[in-house]
Amino acid sequence: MNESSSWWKTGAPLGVAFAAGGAALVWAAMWYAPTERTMGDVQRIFYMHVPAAMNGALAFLVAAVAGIGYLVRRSERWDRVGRTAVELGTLWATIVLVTGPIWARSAWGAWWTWEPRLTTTLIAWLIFLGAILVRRIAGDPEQAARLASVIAIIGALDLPIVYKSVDWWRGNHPIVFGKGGGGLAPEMRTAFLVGALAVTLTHVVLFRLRYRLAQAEDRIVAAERLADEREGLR
Amino acid sequence: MSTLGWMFWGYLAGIVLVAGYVAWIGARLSALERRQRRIDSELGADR
Amino acid sequence: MREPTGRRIRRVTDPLPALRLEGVSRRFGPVTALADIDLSVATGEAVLLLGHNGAGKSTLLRLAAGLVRPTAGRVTIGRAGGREVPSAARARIGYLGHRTFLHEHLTARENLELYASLYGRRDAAALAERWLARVGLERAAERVIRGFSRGMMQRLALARALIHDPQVLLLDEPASGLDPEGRRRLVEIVGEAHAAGGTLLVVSHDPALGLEIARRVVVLRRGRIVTDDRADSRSTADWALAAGGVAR
Amino acid sequence: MRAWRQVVAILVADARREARTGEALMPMLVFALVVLVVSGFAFDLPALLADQRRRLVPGILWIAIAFAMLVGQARHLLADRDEDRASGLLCAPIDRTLLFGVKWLEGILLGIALQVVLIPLAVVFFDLDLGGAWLGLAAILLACTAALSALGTLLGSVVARLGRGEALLAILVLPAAAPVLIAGVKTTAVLLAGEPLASAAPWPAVALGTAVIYAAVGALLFESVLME
Repeated sequence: MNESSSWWKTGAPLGVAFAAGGAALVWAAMWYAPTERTMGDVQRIFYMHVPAAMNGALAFLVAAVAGIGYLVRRSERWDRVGRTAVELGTLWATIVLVTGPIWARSAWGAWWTWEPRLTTTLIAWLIFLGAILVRRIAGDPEQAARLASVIAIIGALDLPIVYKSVDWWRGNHPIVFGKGGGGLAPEMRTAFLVGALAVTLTHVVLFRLRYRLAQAEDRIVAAERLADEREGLR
Repeated sequence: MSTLGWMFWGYLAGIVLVAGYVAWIGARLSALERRQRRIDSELGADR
Repeated sequence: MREPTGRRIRRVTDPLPALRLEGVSRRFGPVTALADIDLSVATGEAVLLLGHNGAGKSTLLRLAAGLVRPTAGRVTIGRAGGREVPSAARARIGYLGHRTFLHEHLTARENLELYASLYGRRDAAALAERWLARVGLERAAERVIRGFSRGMMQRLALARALIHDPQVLLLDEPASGLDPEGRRRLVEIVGEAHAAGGTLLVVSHDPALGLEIARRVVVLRRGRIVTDDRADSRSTADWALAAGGVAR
Repeated sequence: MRAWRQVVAILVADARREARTGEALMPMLVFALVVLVVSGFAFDLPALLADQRRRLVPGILWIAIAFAMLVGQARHLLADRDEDRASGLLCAPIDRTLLFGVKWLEGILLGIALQVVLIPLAVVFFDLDLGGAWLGLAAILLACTAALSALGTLLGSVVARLGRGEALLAILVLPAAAPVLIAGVKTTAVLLAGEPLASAAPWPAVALGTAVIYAAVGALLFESVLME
């Protein structure tokens, strides 16, 4: 058994992927893309912010699907996918919630607006933090998986409702891109695609890494149980 | 702060968060692997 | 019994199994509680389930009672079965677990009436009256059970589990906490239910209790059936040893 | 009909327990009352004009209701952990969807009991003039309570399974309850301004819609929470 090398076996391609993706993202965002006229350089946050938001939404969708998958199939694999996706979704949402206000503060002079996308992201973050919390509190792994699945499903289901409610409540304030935002210059679009690719690649790599951790967690529980049995403790 | 300065903080925050998460996974993974090896060796000695 | 005539007789007399587990496994996350259990209990049969702590006895009973879903396999009660115990089949089961399932702020009578109604019985009041007498709690009937002793609680729990006249009795350590008189009534009540055609699956640390009734003994170890034999094939002491012996 | 007899039996047993202990309703009432009183001086209500007061009161009212519901449902659902009575219900031949329905209904009943006391108190404390708005107010209270109770029943069962209380329930319920609370506050504000329920659109529909969706999803997922 050569367990000590396994971390590096994953680590090497991981490092290469991160370096390549990061370099491409930074190059595209910092040099390739032109400076936006009204907001200035801060608009370059866009090339990380929006891909992170898209990947966060993707992770939450995966978490909900994994939750349904687990409740139907009761397989540990679905549970590991759910565990991984909930954490990654929370990570991406955190990045969105940190970079967003920085951008907003510079561009519009306010850290936060109660705009549907922002509010929904914050609520998604809170709900999935709840799922992580439930998992930590639950005693046995089966209960943890089952209850966290329920929270993830409720969360994913709730988000469109939250979005629509906040939209009716506050209205769709700052339209930067998309309809009414004037669209993107061709170079900006290319830079955005590079950013999306780099962030998605990071997502895939992180997913595999976290999934490996989930496997290791499950193995340990089984191994400790077996050790207890050998000792006659069970 | 210049718009460039704000952008810098934004990217730094994003990169630190991802790097921190990777470091956390790495730490957990190697701790678990150490524990696994200890259990394996204990079981081996028991046999 | 392989002879054609014998087979024909079997087909006629051998009743439908009251409880059947086919390839049943149950894992709690990465931990396996039951592994590939095949167990068939004939109608009217009485089976004692032995095994040391964590062998999977209680999980097996909870699974048969419809409280735990199997990870794989089928559970069949009478004719109805599947991955899960169907609602109608649960009506045929009387389950007594580690906990009493009783409401401590209700009286003994209210508790029994509640459970009789939950099982759809129209005659809840009369049933409660009869069972209070059978377990010897008539005089405590109108008391809120919060102040009951452990033995009284267990008697009431027994009445609760059997009040709907179940065909399949799943009893998990039914004598725990019972005083000698309570234990006597337990054996009497369970014996009567058995004599009336009831099927029994009893978990007990104390083989002596189970062997008063059971004709067949199943021993579980680490979630697997390791022994399935006639009760009179071994002495009580040997069964205790078989159940508690630690595998090395 | 068996299902009917089962529902009545559970309702009677839980009502008896609640009548003998007051373990859910008492903390709910006291908690809501405390929120009202504290809000009175936290927002310095007496110093405000009637018009400004009317803008604050809906929020205060819904904070009081939402948190009191959390307290009450956490207590109520946690009680079924004693002696593992939740398993007693699961053993019985009751449809699990029906079981969710009963607990949902009990949550709504607790909410109504709370509001019957709380609303008159708020009228007195905050010098409100309900006028002809009380019917509309009752309707929006019922719809939002139904939605909150559905979330509280499902997630409260999660919390009860974990042996935790109100704090975790608040963390789980309130984010998902955001649309319900917005709908409740918006509609109440419109009603207190003396306008008809219809002019609060789309909020009454949002409240009703969320109630239906959460109840449906709760009924669907309830078994997964309860069954090991």
